[in-house]
Amino acid sequence: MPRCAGAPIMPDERIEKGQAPTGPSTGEPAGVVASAAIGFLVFLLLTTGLLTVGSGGSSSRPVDQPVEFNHRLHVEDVGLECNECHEFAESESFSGLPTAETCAFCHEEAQGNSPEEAKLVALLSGGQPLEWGRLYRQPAHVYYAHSQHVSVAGLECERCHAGLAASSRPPRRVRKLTMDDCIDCHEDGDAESDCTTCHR
Amino acid sequence: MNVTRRRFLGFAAGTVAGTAAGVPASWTLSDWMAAIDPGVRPPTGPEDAVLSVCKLCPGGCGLRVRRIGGRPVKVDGNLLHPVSGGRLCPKGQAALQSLFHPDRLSSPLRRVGPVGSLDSFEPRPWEEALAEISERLRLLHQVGRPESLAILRGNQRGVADRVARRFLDAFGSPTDVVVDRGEQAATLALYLTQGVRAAPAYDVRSTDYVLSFGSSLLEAWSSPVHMMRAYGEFRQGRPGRRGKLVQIEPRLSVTGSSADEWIDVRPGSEGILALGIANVLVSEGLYDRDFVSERCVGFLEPLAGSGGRLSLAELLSRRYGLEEVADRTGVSNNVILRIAREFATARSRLAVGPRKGPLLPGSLFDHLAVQTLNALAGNPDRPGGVLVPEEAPLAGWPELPSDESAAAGRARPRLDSAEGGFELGLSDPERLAELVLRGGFYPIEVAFVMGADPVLTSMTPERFAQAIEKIPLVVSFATVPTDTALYGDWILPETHFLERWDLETGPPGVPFPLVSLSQPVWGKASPGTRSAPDVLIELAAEVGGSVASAFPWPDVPSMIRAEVAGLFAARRGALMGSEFDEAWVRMMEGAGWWAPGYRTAEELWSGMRESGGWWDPFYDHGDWRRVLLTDSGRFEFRTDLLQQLGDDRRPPYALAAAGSEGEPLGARPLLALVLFEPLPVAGGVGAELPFLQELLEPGLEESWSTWVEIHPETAARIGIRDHDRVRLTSDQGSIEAKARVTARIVEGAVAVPVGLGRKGGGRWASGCGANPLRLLVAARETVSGLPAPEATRVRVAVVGRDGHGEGRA
Amino acid sequence: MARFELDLGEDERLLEPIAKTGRKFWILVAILLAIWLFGMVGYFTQLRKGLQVTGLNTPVYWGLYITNFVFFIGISHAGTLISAILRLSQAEWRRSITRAAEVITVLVLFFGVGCVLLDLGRPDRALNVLKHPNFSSPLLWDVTSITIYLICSTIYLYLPLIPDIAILRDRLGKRQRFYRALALGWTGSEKQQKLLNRAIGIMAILVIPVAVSVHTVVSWVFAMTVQPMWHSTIFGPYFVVGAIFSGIAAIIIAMAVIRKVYHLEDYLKIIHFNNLGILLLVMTLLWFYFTFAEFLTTYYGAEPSHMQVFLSKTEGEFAPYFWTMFVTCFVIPFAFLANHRTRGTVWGCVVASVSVQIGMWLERFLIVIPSLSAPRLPMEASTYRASWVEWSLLAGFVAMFILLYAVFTKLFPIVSIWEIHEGREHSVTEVTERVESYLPGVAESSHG
Amino acid sequence: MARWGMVIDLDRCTACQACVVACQVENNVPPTGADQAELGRSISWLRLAPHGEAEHGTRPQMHLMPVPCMHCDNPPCTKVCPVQATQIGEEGLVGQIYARCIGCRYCTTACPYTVREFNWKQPDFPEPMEQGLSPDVSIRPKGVVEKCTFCHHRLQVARDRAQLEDRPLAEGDYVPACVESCPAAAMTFGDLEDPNSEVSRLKQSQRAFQLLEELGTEPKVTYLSKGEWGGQV
Repeated sequence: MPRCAGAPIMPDERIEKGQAPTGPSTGEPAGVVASAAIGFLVFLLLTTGLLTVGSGGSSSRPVDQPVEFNHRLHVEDVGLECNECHEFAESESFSGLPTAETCAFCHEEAQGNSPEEAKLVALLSGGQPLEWGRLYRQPAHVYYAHSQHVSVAGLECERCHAGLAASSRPPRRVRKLTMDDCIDCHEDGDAESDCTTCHR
Repeated sequence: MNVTRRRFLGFAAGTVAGTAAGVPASWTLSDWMAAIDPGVRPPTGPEDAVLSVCKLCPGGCGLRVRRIGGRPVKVDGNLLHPVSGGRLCPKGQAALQSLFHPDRLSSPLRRVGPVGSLDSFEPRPWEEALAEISERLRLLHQVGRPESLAILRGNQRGVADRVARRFLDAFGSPTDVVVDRGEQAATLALYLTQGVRAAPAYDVRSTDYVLSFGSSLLEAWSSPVHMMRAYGEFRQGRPGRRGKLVQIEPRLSVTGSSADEWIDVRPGSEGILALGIANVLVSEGLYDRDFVSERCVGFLEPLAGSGGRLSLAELLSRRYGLEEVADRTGVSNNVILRIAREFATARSRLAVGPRKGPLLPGSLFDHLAVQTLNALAGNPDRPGGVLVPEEAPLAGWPELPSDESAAAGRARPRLDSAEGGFELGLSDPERLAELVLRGGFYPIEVAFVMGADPVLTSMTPERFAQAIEKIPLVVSFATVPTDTALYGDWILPETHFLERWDLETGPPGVPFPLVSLSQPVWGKASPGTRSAPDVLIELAAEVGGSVASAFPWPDVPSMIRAEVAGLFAARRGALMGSEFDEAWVRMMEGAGWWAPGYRTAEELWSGMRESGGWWDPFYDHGDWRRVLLTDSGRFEFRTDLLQQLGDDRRPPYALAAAGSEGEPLGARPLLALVLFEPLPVAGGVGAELPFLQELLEPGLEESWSTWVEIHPETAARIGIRDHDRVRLTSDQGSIEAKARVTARIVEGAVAVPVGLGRKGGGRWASGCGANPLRLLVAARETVSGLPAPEATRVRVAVVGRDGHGEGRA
Repeated sequence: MARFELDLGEDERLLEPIAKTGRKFWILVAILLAIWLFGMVGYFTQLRKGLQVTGLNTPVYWGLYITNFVFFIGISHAGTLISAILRLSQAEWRRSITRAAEVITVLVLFFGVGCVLLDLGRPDRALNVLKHPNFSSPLLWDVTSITIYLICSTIYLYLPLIPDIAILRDRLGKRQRFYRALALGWTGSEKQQKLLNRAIGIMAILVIPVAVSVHTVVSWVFAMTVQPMWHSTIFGPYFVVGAIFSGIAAIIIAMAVIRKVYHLEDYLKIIHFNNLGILLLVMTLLWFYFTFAEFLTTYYGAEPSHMQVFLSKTEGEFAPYFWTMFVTCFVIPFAFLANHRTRGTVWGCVVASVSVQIGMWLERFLIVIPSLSAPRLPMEASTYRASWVEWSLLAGFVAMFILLYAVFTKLFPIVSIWEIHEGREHSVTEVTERVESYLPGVAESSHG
Repeated sequence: MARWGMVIDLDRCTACQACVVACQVENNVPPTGADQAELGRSISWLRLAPHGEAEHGTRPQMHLMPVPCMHCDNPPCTKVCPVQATQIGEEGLVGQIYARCIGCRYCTTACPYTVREFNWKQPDFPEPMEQGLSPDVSIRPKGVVEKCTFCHHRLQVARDRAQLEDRPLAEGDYVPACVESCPAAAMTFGDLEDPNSEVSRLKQSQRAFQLLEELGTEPKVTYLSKGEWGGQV
């Protein structure tokens, strides 16, 4: 909290400058600063619980996926387009995660011999839905339409999901998007940055 | 130097330590502040819409339910539906709150303790419930007393009602009690004057001047949205033509607040004023001479065969002279004359009868008076007048299998209309309760209650509760426990109307026939629930024999398909469509063509799923052979009834006249009781939803409680201040409520809203407010036998001071 | 190590409270801490459940917290402003009271700021004020001016403390490190002395406009809206006058308590009370003038929305508060202070001051709540009744304020030793010279 | 650039309050109970304000008018927000950024229409009510201010749809929930900049007035007063 510590600096400096060099060591003003700062902090803490900075720590726990999906294999080797599995990216606000039916289109029976695929085939044959863990977390108060960015603005998926297509296994951590992530791009791209364009 | 450096380091270390301790502490603190992020994150998904029909009131609005990822998130009016036209009332808007009500039942409940409390009920499996009920039914059927089964139901005009009716017919009981008096008085008045068995449809949309005699035209009307849409057009929808609404009532209602003028009359004197105005019309020669001479009887000579001794003209001039009417109603001569002349000279004018809500149909006298006024204005079956609705041509049910015992049971008199009454077969739930308690011609042993809550809404709530308790087996269907259910034996969890298929005919007050299709909007119906018709069909199968074979369909959807096929066979009407479609169909049918837009029953079915239903927008005005079915073939002025009812009437307006008649107003005067139904809780439905509780009375900003409106002068006399807690006491009972001192109610009366004061209804309704129906004395109007709530008088006393302060709970 | 040589003489007793601490003090500390803890329980309840635990509602969005905020900020004018004015006007009688006054300012400001933080729905986001400042918001002006005021007041308290801290460093024999750090190597050399006096002089000038600005800005929080009986041009000076009013009353109370507890009758004499009493009397009349002007213009304007608030204060639901305020802010202090026999006693001044504190708190309350209770568009407002949480926090804040004040007197001399000393040594000659310089004839004769 | 505005015809309005509930459902407003309502803590972005009930003795007149946020062109609320959590956008919508709001309630006190609401407590959607929540509108946490947004999430979607279909936004593409629900069609919504829009046309009416226009807030909600019988529309 720099502004709190800042307060006592001025008198110290002023007096110090006017002081004989024989005065106490330079450590003392710092000590004063520190003590005042601590005093102020402790005070604020006690008075208002101001230390409750930021909302929630939500330390990103590793995300478990039902299947360790290999993006590179599907995109580079098989040559699938993103929207073949994320089928709503062009038309809806959400891109859509592939459902069991989508996967079953190719993987009703095993195509190769990867253990992950075997897991998938087992899941599919069990008739269970695929419950993917979310990797990108957009705050609930943000309106974001994939359709707008993909179809109208014509952005490539890599622009935001950099490196995902080339990864052989899903990232383990949630990527939390901040407002800066949006604003930077919006300003570069001359897109609207009215609050109500995105906040809802 | 060493010392100071150490000190510096010490401080630095302290700061670091402080931070190190502080940061985790702050996380803990913020966790402890309890999830700042509400943690609710509604999932997104593809969007679509499903069409259904609202059943929170009998209004029959077509719904369009917006879904995201298969979850319903918003209910709006179906744009193509002729009743709602894309619009909706607050109740309909709150439909999702009832679908997702936290107190929805999910398992049958059997009562094991004293009545009147949900705590006395225990969850039991469906099998046990059905086994016990079907066992009782089989027994009744075997011993040949099928009439001992009664069904009490609401009036939603849907599958549930038709199945209930069919079940009774097949089983052999005549006692099909519709717990909905909303249209009874108006229906009776239309029947007695025009001979048609229907509730009148007021064509407000096409008129210029509406004289509303205490009606809730813009609130809990027969079909509120349909009427409000018409009203919008009436007011500002026709360039150069703005309609005027004059509201005549003792309490300035929400309808009155929208009106151009409020004429305050003494409680119960609306009909007298109507006849007073009629008298002005006649004496000044302002009535529709053509219509009266060509289409009416009883105007200049007494109606033949009715036993009446006076003609209408005589009756009016003798009994309803200006001075006398002014004296009895409290409305000045000038106002009566002015209103009468405005009414008479308007290009098109309409008088609306005092239907105050689903529970308060008004009296026959008042409705007859208004009908009389309308006839003098030449309104029957004229554009902008009083129209006569037509039944939808719904068919497709096979003949009942023959069963002698059932036929014998059916032939017995209905228990609720066993004493007197007209042949219209109007239900009389209060009489049913009375006969159950007193012991009528035959006992009721099993009763089903579906879509109705008579313990809350009947005019004798306490008697009804006792009657329900007395019947050996009462089975209630409910989504959230109703008051009636709490006095019964089994509560069966019902699917919500948004979760099931239904096919319902048009609501009262809408002149054209229509059939709306309801589709389930929610893939996963609430677990453990079943729809009432499904359960009845299942029970029929259990009872077996002719009862079982009366239901040849495997399930409700296939039953509906058969009915739609019958509709196709009627060879008329069209799918619901845009205004352009409507105009097209009208034009074609007017020219004698049928242009339905479908060629097969299958096309009709899929078209109905997409548009919301079928209707026939063509209305043939002046089809006298359809709308004048009296013996004379004309509109009959029933002076005999007006005279008799007028003589028998002992309404409390006499007392309200500030001491001029009856006993003088003392410190604890007897006051007239004026009941009204706020739209959000009208018909006893709505208090269970918090959004509707919020809206009870926007003018006084009352919500979540029952209040009593009292005039400042009257309040001062008794010593009541605004926001005091008061007790209302009648000969029948007493309730407590908050006093609101306002000049919106005339002197010498108190106005109390109906719809609160429930035992059931879940967390938000239970225990909230009071039910003023408990105050009503068991008075009935002569001739019609309708309950006469206006006969009740109350005394008011302060029981707590300062609703704002200490007294606030 | 350099020492600050000063012959204390009888002023030695001013160190007594610091040297010795009795059981009574610890009992007081315990009681005050208990009250503070009660307040903290209230606050944590509020953090957990949200502001529903207060009596606030729609449309009475602001209540006790904002009332207390304005009240505390008002009291803060006790010290710095008054002491600065007295210093600049070279009022010699100031010497024994400036410290006691300045401490009030610094401490109470924290609680003023604290009240705003209490009022926030999201205290965790308080720093958004720095991250996304909106400079058109009077609340931001408030943050700015209060921060500056706090800094200036702290410096202004600290500067004259330095020589006294040096005395403690050299004589007390305990808390050596603490005092050494704070004394900044003060030796009392002429150069240091001169520098210090110049710094104090600068700060005294600086602090006055800042103090005036603080309360003006606080008033603008209300006056910048268009709400009835807030949107008023005289709110700035009206609030400043009110602030000085309650500030002086606060000093008188503090002085009386110190005098009684530490037996400093020789230092805080009747003349001090009398002088401050006269000041308070002037402020009483000024307060009456402003209040009268404010209500009279409203009454004559007779704008319906304003009259609604006006009437709720004068004859409606807030009338009991309003007339109590009038009596406690005007009638009682005027009666006690206009009469020299009561003004010339400690108790007389204290009664007037306590009365003013009550009245000024009510005044703040009556500014905040009635305007909100009567919105322009009619709305059935439920009456605002402060909850236990809000009261507990007021109690906690007052307790903590007293505690910190008491602790201050246990760490530092509450009467400025060196200033008394200085006064004794230089003032008499200086004042004689000064007075002579005003008077015709005297200068020539003395110089002649 | 559009400037969104609303016209409310009091001649059509029946005070049924469908708009109130439509708004609450559309915008995920949490339900309150009797106790919180009694304390004045229920949230409603749109309410019916009574006005004109005469003092006793005279014949009372009661009028009820729906009062949403006026989305003033000169909003008193945005000026006083210390953290820029409420701002007026380019198209004239006064937005509230819940994620930034510190809950000081200065805007609520500054608004002369009293249409801003504060979350006195954590929103509570008892199971299974959250099933019916819309993902289009965020759930506001306790301690922040919220208000009518003219359902601007509908604008977000409508604009995206129009752009996706490569056409300009047409009249009726973007309509708030209250306007959509109104049974008597008393509410109209559209672009005030477009001279051909319905709202622009209605605003020209002789009956048009604005609420507290003397305060200079320049509201974008216009009312049409009650008409006279026998005449002029």
